[in-house]
Amino acid sequence: MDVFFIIVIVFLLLNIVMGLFRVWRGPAVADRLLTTQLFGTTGMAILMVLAGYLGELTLLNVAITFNVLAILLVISLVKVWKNKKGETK
Amino acid sequence: METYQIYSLTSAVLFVIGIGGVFITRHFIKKIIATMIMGGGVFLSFVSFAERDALTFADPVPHALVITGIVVAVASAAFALALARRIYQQTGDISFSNDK
Amino acid sequence: MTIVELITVIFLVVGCFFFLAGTLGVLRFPDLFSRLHALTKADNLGLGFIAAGMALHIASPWAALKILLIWLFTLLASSSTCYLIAHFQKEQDQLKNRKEGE
Amino acid sequence: MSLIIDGLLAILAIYLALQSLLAPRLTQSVFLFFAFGLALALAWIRLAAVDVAITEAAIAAGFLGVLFLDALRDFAPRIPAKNEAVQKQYSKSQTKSLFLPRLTLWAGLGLFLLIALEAVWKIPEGGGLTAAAGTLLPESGVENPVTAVLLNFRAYDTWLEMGVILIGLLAVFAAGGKMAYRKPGVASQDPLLRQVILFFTPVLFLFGAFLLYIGKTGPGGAFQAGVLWGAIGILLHLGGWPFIALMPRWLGQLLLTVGLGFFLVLGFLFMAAGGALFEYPPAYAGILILIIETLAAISIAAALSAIFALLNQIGEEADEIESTT
Repeated sequence: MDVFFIIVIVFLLLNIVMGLFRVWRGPAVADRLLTTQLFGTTGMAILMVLAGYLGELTLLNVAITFNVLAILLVISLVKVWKNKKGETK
Repeated sequence: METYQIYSLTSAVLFVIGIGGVFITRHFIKKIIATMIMGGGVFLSFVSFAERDALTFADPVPHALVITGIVVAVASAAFALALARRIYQQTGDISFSNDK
Repeated sequence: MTIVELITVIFLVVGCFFFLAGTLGVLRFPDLFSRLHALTKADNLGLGFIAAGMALHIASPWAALKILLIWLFTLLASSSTCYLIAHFQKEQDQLKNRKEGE
Repeated sequence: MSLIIDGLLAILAIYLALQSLLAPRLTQSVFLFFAFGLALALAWIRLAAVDVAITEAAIAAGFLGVLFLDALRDFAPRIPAKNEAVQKQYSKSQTKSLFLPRLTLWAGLGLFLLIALEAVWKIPEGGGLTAAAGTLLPESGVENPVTAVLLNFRAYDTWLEMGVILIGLLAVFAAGGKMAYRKPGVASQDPLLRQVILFFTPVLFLFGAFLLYIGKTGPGGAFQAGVLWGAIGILLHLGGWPFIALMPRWLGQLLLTVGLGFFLVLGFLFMAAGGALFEYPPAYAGILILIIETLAAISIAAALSAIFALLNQIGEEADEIESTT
């Protein structure tokens, strides 16, 4: 069972590594941002699996912290960059 | 190889990357990011040695130092960002003038 | 391997599949709006299945409640994220087109 | 077997650090840096530092991202002619022969890397304070050793650290200009955005309070709660309720200094009673620590959201200048 959890965690980490290509490529700021959101969700999944693997339930608090703050970046992009020429292409 | 050794070696590499970044990059924001990476390396070395010295729990003193350190690093990054933005607004420069 | 462990394994594998699908979608889809679709799949289903699997494995009501909360917040946050980013991008595109039109 | 995770995380962190400095575009740098924060947060977990992980998660996922995104807006190309000139200057300087200085720089960095690696490899064992903290833990009034160190054993460090945050705010204030928020708060027009902000504000508050309370027995505490409550201020500011700027001046000043002030008054009271600075009587230590933590979290939250409001203000002033010219 432990080996299985490690495989899952490594798999999810590799997902993050793959997603880096989209952060690199863009093209719009929104593309990079949505990939960062995906990283956040993947990170939460990794934290949950680690919580089960290590038997350390406080890790769920870390996941909730990521969770409740995930929306903050999006709102700041939407509000701060509004009507800005910015990097759209 | 133990867990703390992996991370302590990583911390040394991160610190050197940060120092190199401060020298090599030009843009203010990248310089600020470089200092934050340096800070990350220092924090990582603290916490990795705290894990090595663990008895029933990890050494709490480095943990406490790192928690305060993270918040202070953020405050200093905010100050640096404010300065960088002000310089850009007043002069249009995005890097130190002797770097050009 | 007990039956609970088997169900956990199945849930985790399905969750991983959805994360892979989401990541590949974010990488391969041609424009931002379809990428948003891929992102919400990973958020909702991938995290949902992994959450269900881990809630079964941990088997403590307090932790299960927290995991449920994580999933519900993520549902809420990801659907609003999707709307906000799409709306933002649409406005940006319109702004750009108008500037080019002038 | 679990070393695979550590190795992968270490490689990921190093790769992200390198790429965020070498990426050609600024937005690439900043978003890769956010991913670096995530990798670090996972690294803290692997090193059994859950307290640090919560702080890092709150800072890297929330506060720092917002600050950098806000700053990035300023540096997005708005004056193309000037930027092109700058670019041209850059490419000109690139062609100059810089071989010798670069060689020196890289050689120096390589040497420094070797020294740093050797230093962390050979750091002597047996220095830690784990045993000392463990023996004193029952007298501290809390069960979580990190909270005990932060608010009891090394309380004056924490106290001075809050002073540093306040000085950071004053420095941003000095660089950023005026605090007065001239425009009346305009609540956001988008109905969904309003609802999201209104939903997450109490959630952030409750979870922050939960972390504050749980800090007594497990990972959590004043700093984590402070950053989460600070996120409330940022959310409300972004949604068009800039309450930090709109509240009466005395209230803002009170919120900013209450943590620092109460800490100091308490410290001197105990000194007057014959103890050392911040030497709490063990019987009341638990409840005193909880009060201090609450006030400290309020001050940290107020300082962080005020820092964001000031930085946001710098950008808005620039927009006004731009729109009038």
